Amino acid sequence: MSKDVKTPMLDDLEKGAWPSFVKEIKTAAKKSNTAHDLLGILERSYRDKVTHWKHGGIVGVLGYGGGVIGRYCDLPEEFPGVAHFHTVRINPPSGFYYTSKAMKELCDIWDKYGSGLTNLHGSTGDMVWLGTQTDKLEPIFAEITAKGWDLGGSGSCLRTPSSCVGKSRCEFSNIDTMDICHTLTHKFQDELHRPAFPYKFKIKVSGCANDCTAAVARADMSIIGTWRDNIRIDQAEVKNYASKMNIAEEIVGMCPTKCMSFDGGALKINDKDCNRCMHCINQMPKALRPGKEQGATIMLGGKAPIVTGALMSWVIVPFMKLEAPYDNLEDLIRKLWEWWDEHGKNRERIGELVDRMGMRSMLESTGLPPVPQMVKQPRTNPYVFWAPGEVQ
Amino acid sequence: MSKDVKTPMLDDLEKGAWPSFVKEIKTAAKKSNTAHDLLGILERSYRDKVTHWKHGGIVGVLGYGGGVIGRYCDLPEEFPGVAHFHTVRINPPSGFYYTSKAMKELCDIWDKYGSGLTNLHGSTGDMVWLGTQTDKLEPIFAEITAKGWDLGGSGSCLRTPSSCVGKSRCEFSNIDTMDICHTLTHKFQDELHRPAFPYKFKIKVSGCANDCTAAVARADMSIIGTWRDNIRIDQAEVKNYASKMNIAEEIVGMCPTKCMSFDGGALKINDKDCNRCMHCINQMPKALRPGKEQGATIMLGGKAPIVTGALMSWVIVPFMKLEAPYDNLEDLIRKLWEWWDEHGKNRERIGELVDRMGMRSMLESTGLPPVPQMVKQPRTNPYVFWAPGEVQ
Amino acid sequence: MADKPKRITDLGSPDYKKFLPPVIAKNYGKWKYHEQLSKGTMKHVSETGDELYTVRIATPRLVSTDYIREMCDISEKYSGGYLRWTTRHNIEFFPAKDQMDALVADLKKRGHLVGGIGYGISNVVHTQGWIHCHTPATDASGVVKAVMDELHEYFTTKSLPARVRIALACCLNMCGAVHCSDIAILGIHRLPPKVNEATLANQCEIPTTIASCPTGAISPNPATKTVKIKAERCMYCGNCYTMCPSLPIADGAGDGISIYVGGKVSNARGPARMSKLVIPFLPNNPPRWPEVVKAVKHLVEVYAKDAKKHERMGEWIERIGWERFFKVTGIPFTYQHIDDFTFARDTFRMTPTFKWE
Amino acid sequence: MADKPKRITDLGSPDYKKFLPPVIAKNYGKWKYHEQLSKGTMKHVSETGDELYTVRIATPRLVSTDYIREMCDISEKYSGGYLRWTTRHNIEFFPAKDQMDALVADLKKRGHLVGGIGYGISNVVHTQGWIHCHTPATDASGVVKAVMDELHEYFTTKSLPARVRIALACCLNMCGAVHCSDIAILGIHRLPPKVNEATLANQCEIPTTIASCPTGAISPNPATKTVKIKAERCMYCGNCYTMCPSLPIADGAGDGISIYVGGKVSNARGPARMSKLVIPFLPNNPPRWPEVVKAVKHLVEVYAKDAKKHERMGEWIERIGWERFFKVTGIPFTYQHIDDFTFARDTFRMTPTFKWE
Amino acid sequence: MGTITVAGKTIEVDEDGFLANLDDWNMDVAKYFAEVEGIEMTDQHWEVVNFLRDYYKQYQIAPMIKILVKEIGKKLGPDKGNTKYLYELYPGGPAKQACKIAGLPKPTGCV
Amino acid sequence: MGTITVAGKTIEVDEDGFLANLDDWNMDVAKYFAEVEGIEMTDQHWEVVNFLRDYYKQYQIAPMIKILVKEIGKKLGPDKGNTKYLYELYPGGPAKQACKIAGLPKPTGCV
Ligand code: SRM
Ligand code: SRM
Ligand code: SRM
Ligand code: SRM
Ligand code: SF4
Ligand code: SF4
Ligand code: SF4
Ligand code: SF4
Ligand code: SF4
Ligand code: SF4
Ligand code: SF4
Ligand code: SF4
Repeated sequence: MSKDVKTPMLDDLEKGAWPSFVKEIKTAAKKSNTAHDLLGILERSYRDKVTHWKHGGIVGVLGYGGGVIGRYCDLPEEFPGVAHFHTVRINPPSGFYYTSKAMKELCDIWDKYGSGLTNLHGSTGDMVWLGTQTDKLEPIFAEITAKGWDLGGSGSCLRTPSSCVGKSRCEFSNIDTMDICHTLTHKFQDELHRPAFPYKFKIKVSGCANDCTAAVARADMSIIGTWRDNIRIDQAEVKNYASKMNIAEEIVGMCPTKCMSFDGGALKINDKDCNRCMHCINQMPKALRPGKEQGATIMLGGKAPIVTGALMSWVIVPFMKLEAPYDNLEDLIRKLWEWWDEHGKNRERIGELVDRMGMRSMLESTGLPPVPQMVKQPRTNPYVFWAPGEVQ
Repeated sequence: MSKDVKTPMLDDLEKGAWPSFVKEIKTAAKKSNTAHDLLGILERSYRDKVTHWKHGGIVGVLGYGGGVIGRYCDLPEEFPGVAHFHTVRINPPSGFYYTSKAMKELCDIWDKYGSGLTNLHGSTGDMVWLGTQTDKLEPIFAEITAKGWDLGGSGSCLRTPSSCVGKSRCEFSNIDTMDICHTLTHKFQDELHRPAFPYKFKIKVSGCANDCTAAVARADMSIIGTWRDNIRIDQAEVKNYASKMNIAEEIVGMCPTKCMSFDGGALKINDKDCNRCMHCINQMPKALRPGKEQGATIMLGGKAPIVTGALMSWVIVPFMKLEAPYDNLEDLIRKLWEWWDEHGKNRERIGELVDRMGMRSMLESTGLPPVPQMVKQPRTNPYVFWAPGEVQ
Repeated sequence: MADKPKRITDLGSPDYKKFLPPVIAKNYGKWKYHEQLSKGTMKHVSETGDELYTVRIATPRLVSTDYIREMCDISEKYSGGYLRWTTRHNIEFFPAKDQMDALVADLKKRGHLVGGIGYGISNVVHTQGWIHCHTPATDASGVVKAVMDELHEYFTTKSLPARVRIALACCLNMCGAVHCSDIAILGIHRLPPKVNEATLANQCEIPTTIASCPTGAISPNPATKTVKIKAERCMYCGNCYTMCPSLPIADGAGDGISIYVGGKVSNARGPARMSKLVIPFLPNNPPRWPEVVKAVKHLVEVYAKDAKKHERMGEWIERIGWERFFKVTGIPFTYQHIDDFTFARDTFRMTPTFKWE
Repeated sequence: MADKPKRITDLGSPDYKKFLPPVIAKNYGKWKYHEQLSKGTMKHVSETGDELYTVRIATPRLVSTDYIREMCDISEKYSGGYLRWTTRHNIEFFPAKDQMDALVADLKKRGHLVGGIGYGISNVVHTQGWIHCHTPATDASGVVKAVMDELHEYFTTKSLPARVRIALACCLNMCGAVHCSDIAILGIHRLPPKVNEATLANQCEIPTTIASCPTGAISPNPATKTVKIKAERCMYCGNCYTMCPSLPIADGAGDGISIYVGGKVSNARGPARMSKLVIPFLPNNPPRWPEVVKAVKHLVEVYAKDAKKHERMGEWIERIGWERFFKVTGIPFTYQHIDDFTFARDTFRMTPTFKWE
Repeated sequence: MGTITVAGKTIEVDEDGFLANLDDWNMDVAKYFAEVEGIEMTDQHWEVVNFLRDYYKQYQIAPMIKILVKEIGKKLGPDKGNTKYLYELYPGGPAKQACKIAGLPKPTGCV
Repeated sequence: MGTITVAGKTIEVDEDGFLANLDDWNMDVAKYFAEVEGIEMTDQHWEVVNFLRDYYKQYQIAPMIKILVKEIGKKLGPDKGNTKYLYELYPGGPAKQACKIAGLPKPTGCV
């Protein structure tokens, strides 16, 4: 792209209070021809109202089946800098904590081989390096692994697991989300890098029902912390809150199970009826805390709409104790994969498979018992199957 | 069946406080051989735990395609009295009011030609005469028509419409359910007697959301009375109720829209938020009455599970004024039938057709506008169709 | 036969107005309020000041003409010769105020059950069963009789937190309102139909038979010009038998009863809703179906103890949660409870919130 | 290439423990409570008595290495060289208490937006759009920038009744959490793919392509060894294009944006739920998508005015009812709003109860 | 189950008089059934029977009434394309009488 | 898009080096691709390629990896029926390298 091509539309997006991605591309364009031509081709898309990226692209590093998204533009003559515009997915540390030192090292590598543009983070949670060429992939891989980093997932494999901030900073967390995420990532390196599943599989870990990593919507396996005993109450702090908020209306009145009462004195919770929704704890964190018998609800099946419609994960294990090294969880996941592998069609997410085959097949093959917590309600239709042995 | 065949199991069902159908069969058996053999074959079923009625049977009266259910037993030698055991469906008067005179006349006819056993009423609402022979059908028909009665529906036709007691005795009724039922029955005599639909079609009319005729579950077209203006309140009577019940808890606290308040003095209803559920009126009929701007919500699609699963009717017209001769309603029903006739597959209920083709086709062809009251919530999936003209 | 020219047809229903008691004809559309006087009697008051008294009794639905004549006689004696049936097979008489007590007494003396009004158990909506139908998996009248012999007091004297509507259907066609009842008793088959190779080609339309199967278990068998049924895809609905007499499905040992609860059709407090499976199978045990009677009674009693006033069975369960329902009733939760038909996904619990005990 | 023996593979993610600020490492799992100090700052207190301060700023997600270096520099100055990204693309610093104000001031001086905590609008989860993807129906970053330029005050200063999570996906693949957001901006195609007869047989697997269509609109075209698309069955999801490059679907005029609202993933007060369609189509109007910006702003404002405290957008709508939602927002209700995909029946209103005005 | 004798041949029929073996059908049988049902077969009657047989041969099912009605309308004029006319031809109803005469399986399904 | 020249013939390939016209495939092309990818083709390598081609011919699709793995296990022994072994044969991955050498369409779908 010749240096003086105009980008009037993009320029307009430099204005305004919200941080501007155009400014970022321009910054990178100062050093990188790739970033520079990205500006040009993007402006073209703004004009044409269509993408100028061609379909697919299959590139990668040796020994891995994923981690790089190949991309080519449809105007390589005009914008040679983005003729190749591959994306590299780097597996971030659990919880997205970084040191400036590590970050800067990564920036140096990226400036050396790529556009200098990145997404922090991609929707799955990867660090997404936007824009490099096929011949740079092996060198990038060599340099990042030398610094202790690895690629994330792409393709029909385990995708990069992710978690909320969990016990590192959040008092609500019932499980060590970051450690679970980290441990699983390491247990499943082969499944992450060498696609062999019917389709992608995502794992996300949230420490409580607030689900700050949106696991229920975006992960085939959603691990959500919860507790079994009683909410811990500090009545003195309840009093303090009472002076700041209308506990009867905002807390008691909005408790979905109507299991609380407050007469101005002590706050009472009928924990037997509480469903651990988190609302009261969220609003009065100084006064209320999750119980001490902590663990997780394991849910399965979350995904976007392709093909049979979006799903949110549903309960398959109401409560599981989760303590390092989480072998119980690993075991369950492996069993699930085995079943999915056995029955799944090409591009069939595990949730869709359960939906197609029925929960029973999955439960029998994983050894999980059927429990009412798996369903909103028992079936209404009378179309009930009986296994051969069940009818004499 | 020889007179001395034993029916020990049925005999046991003569005992007990609840009225006994066995006693009834025995009563009839004194006069009718058909009833007598029914006892025998039924006892046999009790022993074998299977029915002894053969599949189907297609009999009827001239000029009609329905109204009689043919039935033959599989043990005609043993039980010749029930070799034929056809059922005759008689269209009852709206609201199931009878005079003893009319009833006795019918009994006489039935004793003459049939088993003397009847169901009052069948689940659709017909008077069901159980057990006669093919050659008795025309005589029965001649005699009942002479007395002003007619057959009800069976087969792929309009089934005998039915209604709740409505304005004849119920102060809650927002429409003249009995008259609507009667008028529609008469408007659609041809559709009732000569099956020409893809499948059966049922109409039920309830005067309010209490739905005492279970229309929403059992009728393809469910007509449910409602009102648009405000609930009429008699505050003096509210006071009287206040001394008998806990209005705050039982009424205000159970109002689904939380639109009521009661401070011990006047009962206040925010009618804008009320959804006409009937609960408060049900509990305090002396104090509360439906408003005066009355009409009906028209709902479509209710049915049992065959084939694609049970449906309850859903809203297609939130509010329709219904005044004799109900031409607006007739017009809508005819349009719906036309659409169903055009697109329906064999044995596809209209609700299943709407479900298969989408609401739009039905709405466009009947001229009904789409309104939010038709749905619990707008779609969540992004699989949205656009008609050719809608996209330029 | 075709030479009977004077046939009358298409009369439709007789005019209901001919059958209305005078007080009703006069006050039609003018009723102002009502009061329940007892479990079997009520009073409606008109804007004109007129009063209408109603006395209700249970019937077995399957009645003889002699029974009807008895009712007619009673109506003539106490109710001006007028009577009506309710939508749930009960009979109502309309005595003048001063005849109320005599009528009630007479009815009771004759052995009839006065009741069914208000919060309790009214008559059971049910179907044909072995009395008349070709597809039942159980009897209808017999099961109802056995159940109500046990529960009749909820009709006549005992109250419940709200209405409990019991319905029975003897097969998956679900004639009646079984799919939206507080307690639904449903006859079920549990073995696939047998293919009668000898008769099928003559008795059945193969395309229609195939189309009748909700789960696509039926395929053509070109060899024999009949059909094949994939047993593991069949959920025994019997719809293929409805279409094709050569696919009998009834089986003495396989057939039995399942129980669904928590449905309703009224929209009071919350919308109408369907019943949900709670007991997947109980055996056919005529003449008194003791397992079914016990189960229904148990459900009513647990509900009666735990529900709040005005709370229908389904509303009660939704409040306490299904996990607790299974706990307090002691009913085991099985694979069968989990939906696996087309719309199953909507029944999966997509939230980690539930009650523990 | 194959002769590089010393490749390191399967390292996985680096150990998170290496990146934790010391106060976090020390108090890991011991946090007791937190307090929100301002829209962009909060304090967590440990059982040990230690305190952790957090300052949050917005990022455009798509950032240059220079931007990251700036953030690193800031972290070195105020946060011990530690920083973190949130699950919604914000950056967090962990200053000592006495450095809080200086850090906030410095950030603001540099033009960064401090905020995003608590009840307001946090960063927008979004996707690639025309920056990198092959299937978008709209851009991602540009729309987000235009919308947030208008709404940024809800990030920095203005409060809302509860969290409002906005997300954008540029096509029906819905990368991100669009299907469960308070406000979801979704790029849509509205014309069927065109079949590139010349290349299809070489580029595409026909069975896979056919299987990819959720509505069964694709069938083989044996004549040309390609496929046919039944236009009236196509709802433009683009999944066939994902599988088959010879079925391009993007169309400058047909493509645009639809808006869904009322989803959430947290289970506080009520279960997670999906977003529902409210505006079926708005045109692509780069660079500022004024129609989209206006619509989103309007939705936020109506909600802000009418909702109760703690009520998420979806909870508010459920309370007032969808009929009133369409009324108060003035958005027309169209055929498109009514579901007609496989599970549509579950969305039909099976009760005659609703609000009139 | 019973039997009838047509042109000297004994043929099995069910309780409603429908053929137990569809192959037994021939014109004689058709005429026999018509007589039993009290129908005097005109060309119009045969149009219906022929259509039913053709349709059944092609699709292995009896047509839905609406299709029969439409077809008869096409063949005999629009004033005859309605159920009423069908019942004039076959007072016992097209399902019962016309299908029997045409030698189709006995109609099943919801009654 | 670009071109390659194999055995004197100019052949069109896409950016990733996959054939633009599948008919252009022959053993020479396969060997050429193998060389470009840095693969020394052994019998085991050919087993994979042949299986891919056969499968594609039969089903018009590339097999899912699990099927490929199973097949290879059957052919080459159970210790080789795993992804790891496939990556030993084809370090660039079966999708990228083996499909290219086998002359199948470029894999699509979720990346
Ligand atoms: C980069 C990223 C969007 C972003 O800007 O953040 C992304 C980008 C693509 N996604 Fe995605 N997805 C990304 C996270 C998601 C998420 C969110 C998540 O993982 O939490 C989802 C929803 C959850 C889910 O998996 O269902 C998601 C659901 C999809 C789908 C629909 C899958 C489905 O079953 O419904 C597709 C389509 C497909 O698989 O063919 C898809 C396909 C794609 C493809 C590969 C396009 C395609 O048709 O093959 C996109 C490549 C774009 C490009 O050229 O860079 N992407 N995709 C995200 C990954 C970055 C990362 O690794 O961190
Ligand atoms: C930092 C972060 C976790 C992380 O691992 O990065 C986080 C952190 C906290 N969340 Fe969150 N949430 C974070 C994403 C989420 C998400 C996911 C998302 O938005 O994609 C959700 C689900 C949103 C949804 O339902 O759609 C989420 C739903 C909540 C809720 C429930 C809100 C509700 O009422 O529905 C709470 C409780 C509350 O509001 O008090 C909460 C509370 C909190 C608390 C107060 C927990 C604590 O004690 O530390 C944290 C700071 C509050 C804040 O940011 O306002 N967090 N939180 C994420 C910050 C994202 C951002 O930059 O804005
Ligand atoms: C007699 C009656 C039951 C009773 O004892 O009350 C009855 C009896 C039969 N019903 Fe029914 N249905 C009866 C009311 C109902 C109702 C209730 C209603 O109409 O309010 C329903 C549920 C509502 C509905 O229509 O969906 C009902 C849903 C069915 C179905 C399932 C239809 C569906 O779409 O799911 C079938 C099966 C079929 O149509 O093939 C069916 C089929 C049958 C058949 C004809 C059996 C069959 O497979 O062909 C039964 C004949 C029994 C017999 O030999 O007497 N019956 N049937 C009811 C009619 C009496 C009357 O006219 O008053
Ligand atoms: C007579 C009858 C109408 C008829 O046309 O025959 C009738 C009559 C009345 N119903 Fe009903 N209902 C009648 C069947 C129904 C049905 C249908 C059914 O059971 O199959 C329902 C729906 C049941 C369901 O939801 O499953 C029904 C749900 C109601 C309700 C709502 C109950 C609730 O809270 O859910 C009320 C209001 C109430 O309880 O005060 C009601 C109220 C009434 C009132 C009080 C109305 C009035 O002011 O007259 C009538 C006497 C009450 C009573 O029987 O307790 N009626 N009522 C029916 C008597 C059936 C019987 O013999 O038991
Ligand atoms: S999901 Fe729960 S534990 Fe995790 S960060 Fe959010 S509030 Fe804390
Ligand atoms: S966590 Fe939720 S359900 Fe439990 S007491 Fe608090 S608000 Fe109520
Ligand atoms: S449906 Fe309403 S109007 Fe009809 S009887 Fe019941 S309560 Fe009265
Ligand atoms: S009718 Fe229902 S919604 Fe309306 S005020 Fe009464 S209880 Fe509330
Ligand atoms: S429920 Fe089934 S068995 Fe019972 S009457 Fe209806 S169709 Fe017959
Ligand atoms: S019984 Fe039902 S499920 Fe089984 S084969 Fe017949 S139609 Fe299909
Ligand atoms: S949402 Fe669609 S267009 Fe946007 S990045 Fe994801 S796959 Fe690409
Ligand atoms: S765009 Fe979607 S709906 Fe249309 S043909 Fe392709 S896969 Fe089918």
